[in-house]
Amino acid sequence: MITKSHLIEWLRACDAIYTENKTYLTQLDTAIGDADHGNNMHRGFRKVGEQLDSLADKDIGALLKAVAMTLISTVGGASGPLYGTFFLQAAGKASGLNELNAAQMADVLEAGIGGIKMRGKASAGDKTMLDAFIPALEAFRTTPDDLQTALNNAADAAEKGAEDTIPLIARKGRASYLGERSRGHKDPGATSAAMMLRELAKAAEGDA
Amino acid sequence: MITKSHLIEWLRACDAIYTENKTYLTQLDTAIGDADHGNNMHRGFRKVGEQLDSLADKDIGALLKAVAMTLISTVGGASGPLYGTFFLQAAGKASGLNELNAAQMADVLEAGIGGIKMRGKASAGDKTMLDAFIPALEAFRTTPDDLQTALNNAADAAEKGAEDTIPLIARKGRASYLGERSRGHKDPGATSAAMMLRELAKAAEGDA
Amino acid sequence: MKKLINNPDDVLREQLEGMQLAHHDLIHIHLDPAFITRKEATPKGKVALISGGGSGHEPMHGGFVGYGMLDAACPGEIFTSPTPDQMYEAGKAVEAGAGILNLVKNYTGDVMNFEMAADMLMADGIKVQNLIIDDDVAVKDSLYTAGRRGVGTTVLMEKIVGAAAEDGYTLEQLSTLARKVNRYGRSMGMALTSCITPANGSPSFEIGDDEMEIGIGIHGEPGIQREKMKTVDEITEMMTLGILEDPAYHRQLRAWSPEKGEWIDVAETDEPFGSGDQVIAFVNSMGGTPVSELYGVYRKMNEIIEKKGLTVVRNLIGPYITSLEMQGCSITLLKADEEILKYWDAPAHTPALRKGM
Amino acid sequence: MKKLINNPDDVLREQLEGMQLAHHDLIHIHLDPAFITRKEATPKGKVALISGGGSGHEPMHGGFVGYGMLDAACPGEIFTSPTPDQMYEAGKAVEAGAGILNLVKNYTGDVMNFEMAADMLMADGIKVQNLIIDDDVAVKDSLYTAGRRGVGTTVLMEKIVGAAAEDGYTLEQLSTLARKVNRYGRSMGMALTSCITPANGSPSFEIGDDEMEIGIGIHGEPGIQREKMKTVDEITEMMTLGILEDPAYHRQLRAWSPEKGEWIDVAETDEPFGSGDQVIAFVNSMGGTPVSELYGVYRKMNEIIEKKGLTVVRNLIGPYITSLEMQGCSITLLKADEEILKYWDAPAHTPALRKGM
Ligand SMILES: Nc1ncnc2c1ncn2[C@@H]1O[C@H](COP(=O)(O)OP(=O)(O)O)[C@@H](O)[C@H]1O
Ligand SMILES: Nc1ncnc2c1ncn2[C@@H]1O[C@H](COP(=O)(O)OP(=O)(O)O)[C@@H](O)[C@H]1O
Ligand SMILES: [Mg+2]
Ligand SMILES: [Mg+2]
Ligand SMILES: [Mg+2]
Ligand SMILES: [Mg+2]
Repeated sequence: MITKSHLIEWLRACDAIYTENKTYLTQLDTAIGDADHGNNMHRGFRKVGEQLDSLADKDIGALLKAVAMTLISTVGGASGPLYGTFFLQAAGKASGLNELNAAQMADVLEAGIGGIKMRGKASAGDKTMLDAFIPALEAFRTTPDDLQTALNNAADAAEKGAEDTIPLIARKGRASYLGERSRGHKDPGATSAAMMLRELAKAAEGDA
Repeated sequence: MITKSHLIEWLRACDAIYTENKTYLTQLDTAIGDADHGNNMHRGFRKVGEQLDSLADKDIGALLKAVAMTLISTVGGASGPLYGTFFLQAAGKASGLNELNAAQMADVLEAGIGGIKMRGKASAGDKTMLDAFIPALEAFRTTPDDLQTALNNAADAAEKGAEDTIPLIARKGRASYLGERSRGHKDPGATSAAMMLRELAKAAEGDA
Repeated sequence: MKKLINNPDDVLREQLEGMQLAHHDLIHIHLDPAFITRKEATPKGKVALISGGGSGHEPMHGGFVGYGMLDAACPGEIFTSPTPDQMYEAGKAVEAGAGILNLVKNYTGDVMNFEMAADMLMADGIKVQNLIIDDDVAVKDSLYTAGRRGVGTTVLMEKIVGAAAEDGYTLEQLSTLARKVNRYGRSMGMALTSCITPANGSPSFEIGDDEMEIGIGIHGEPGIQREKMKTVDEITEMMTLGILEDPAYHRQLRAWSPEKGEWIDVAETDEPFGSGDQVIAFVNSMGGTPVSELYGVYRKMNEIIEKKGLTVVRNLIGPYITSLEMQGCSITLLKADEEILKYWDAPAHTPALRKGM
Repeated sequence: MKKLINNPDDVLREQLEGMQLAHHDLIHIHLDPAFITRKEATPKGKVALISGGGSGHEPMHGGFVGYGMLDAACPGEIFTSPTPDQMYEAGKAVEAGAGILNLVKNYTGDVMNFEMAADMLMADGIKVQNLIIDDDVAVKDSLYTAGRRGVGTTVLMEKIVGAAAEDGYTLEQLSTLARKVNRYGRSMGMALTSCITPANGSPSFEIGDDEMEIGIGIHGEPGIQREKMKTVDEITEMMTLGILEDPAYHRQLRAWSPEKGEWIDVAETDEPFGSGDQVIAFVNSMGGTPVSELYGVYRKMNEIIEKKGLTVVRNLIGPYITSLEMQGCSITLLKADEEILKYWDAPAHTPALRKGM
């Protein structure tokens, strides 16, 4: 089971990982975007990190909704509404819950990813964060054994998905303006998504 | 005797020497001015050069006056009115003449230099073109023997005078804004003045 | 990075504070969330016109808040779309019973954030329409990209639509005019240098001493194509012909359907420019190019336009939609009919654009 | 060198041609010799106001020709004073029976060329007065230098004196006002980068990535002092205090004495600024610094001024007196009395400055 404190640890780890990778993600966005993705993610999750202590009493739905609202109002750019909607839709599947089993976790992920698709109208292969999220969800759902393994497989799939964006030509977001010139670069949003899922798998391993 | 054709050759040589030294003089002006002295001299004497053929029939006074008007209307900056006034005042001493003996030459030079002093209100040691002209006139006047030697001595004195501007602090013109920072650089106007006098000495050596 | 700034984290707030101090006779700046409104309240019954986007394009948009142009502007972080709460608060502050028209440049982030803000405002019972501006001919197809970017036409749009709002246009009339301006306007830009965001401290792209980027946007991103440096006549020809010879452009743009109560895609098609057209010409500096060079561009642009049988009837020249200190320029041509000229010529009084008052 | 230009020799002419095409509703540009006049003739009996100087400072001066400001401007080569024939022809073109006031920035070349032009015009029986502007506090003494340079006050002067000329001031009244504006105005500038003239193709000085020049003029020349880069607050404090704490400044300025019929030196003394003073504040970009950074400067400047007990009552912010594409800024403060404010607020319509019409 994934508990609320697992998720709080996860969000704290996201804050740390985006602080650490701020420059890296921005560099990726320099190559095919406008050089702000790391700054955006850092700004958003820094704010989330600051609020976590005050969210300890809430259920998972309320926690994820609060994260959504914070991301929406601090990240900006394309990733702000996208990650914001991810958390908002995920929250809807977790309202009232204080822990999540594998099936619930899958529903939460699926709802969140559905939110990204709805908001951004992108599909697999467009060289976006969906290229990390979609294979991750697929891997999670098709892992028969336990939750932890499923999360690990999801994180692996997301990282591979992010790597696999390198040869793609972007068809959504800013990178799409570069056409052929977008080839040969890793998508920043897919990279930040893979980091998020890896941190989730790691957080789930801890005590709860 | 210096004839009108000597002077026409001289002005042609000035055109050539400022074309050749355009970059050098501008570099001197980059260090302590606004990086245009070579361009200004080149622009002015290029125009003079173009007009020389049409001036062949005039007397020396009219020739120098035409040069003055051309310099005044093409050089601009500080050096335009200064060299323009030099030629204008010099012309006044040569009106109606078709050749100049040593005494006349001295008067012409003195009148021209007086024009520069009147127009620019500078004195010896202010790190200006006068620091080439003043010692040149002095050398010319104190050379007892022939005109050619006097011109050579004047050119030597002008070159030395220009060199001697290096340690000076500028007190007139743009370089004066630099105060102590103007030390250690050769004055562009003194350098162009020394070139002008050297070309005069060389032109006088030729057939007439 | 050499800039006139303090701590990079404080740049936006401090610059907004300076702007407030400088223009307190015209505008009022709210922080947290950040938005800029006119000093005077929106007159009852006037449609509120709002725009916004990432910062770093000054004077756009904040410099265009004031009589005859915007009612509010929402500045995001530098080169990052603003967040919906900014547009929500700005909307609530300036709406005056006749609804809100949001002018949104076509970037994924801007479109989505303004859409979320519109949803929030509509939930409060306020009428809202989002008009997407997509005028950058450097982006060729719309099927395999996020569509054309919104660039220079935005400035002309804010002037023209702003004056029409002042003149009592309803939200529907104003949207119709704004859609026309968007269909009639086309732009193309180029860069000689990159630019540096305070947060990053290094150039957004590297470029050689003999190279330029053609078809840039306004976010310091590289362009569609890199070329060897050329003369201003050659560069201007490339841009002007790029605009004039661009064929009809079809695309779907997001808009709110009040009938269906949902966001729909609306088909739009530009007609290309043609001989006999009158145009407003806008020659823009990307920030670091001085106005003297823009006159060199204007000279050649005018020659080409006239050779093609069009006439420039109005113009705007200067740094109005910039990318920080980037050197380079853009050209925008807007086909001008009577309605557009009437509102172009109407008075305006904003920090960055003033005419007739 | 990367610039939007063709052949360096043609830059000036081509840019003037572009300016003519762009602003033919306001100005008329003459070439050979080069000068810019208003489209409409000077009204009979109005003093003609003329300025000029090297090019490369655009929009100054040509951009300030028009109603409420200059009657004519004479652009020299880039960073080189114009020649007397330009001012002579311009003067003859715009003089309308009430004489000419030439606004001359204090550079040896400008002063001498304008003096020669005045002599030529006076020989034709036209009344002329030359007003020398010398407001740059970075130049400390006047005995051992060519005196303070004319910088930012020039822009404010052209606006204020231009409006007074429109209002019917005689040549004598106008000269008196202009002398006051010069005594009341002080400026200081700084550079982050050098600039490149098309003729030279390389920077006018080399400067490190962590250095700046303090006390620059407007001709791409190095400043009075080189320092390590600092924050905008520190830089602004240095400049603002440099202006506010500058003691009384005594100097002799050239002027034509109609009584004596010759050029004489007239003693002028500034009084320093003091608590209670009202000022017009002008924060200027050297060309390559975007307006956003100027707001950062404005913020700190305003704070310091208020702390000293002065009040900023009007302001001007943007690139108005530039050095090509140089990055950096200057601050000008002008003590404002009733007469100065009246004419600052008066309408103007020129290519680069417009208000009230
Ligand atoms: N339509 C879309 N759907 C899903 N993800 C998208 C879309 N557009 C952009 N993205 C993601 O957003 C990332 C860029 O985010 P960010 O740099 O923060 O925003 P912006 O592009 O506005 O600067 C891209 O790398 C991509 O993964
Ligand atoms: N008052 C003056 N009297 C004599 N010569 C001067 C004076 N001021 C400047 N100069 C000379 O002019 C030269 C600079 O000329 P130039 O660069 O063409 O003009 P500007 O200084 O206007 O750019 C200086 O090197 C100096 O020799
Ligand atoms: Mg980005
Ligand atoms: Mg010089
Ligand atoms: Mg962005
Ligand atoms: Mg000069």
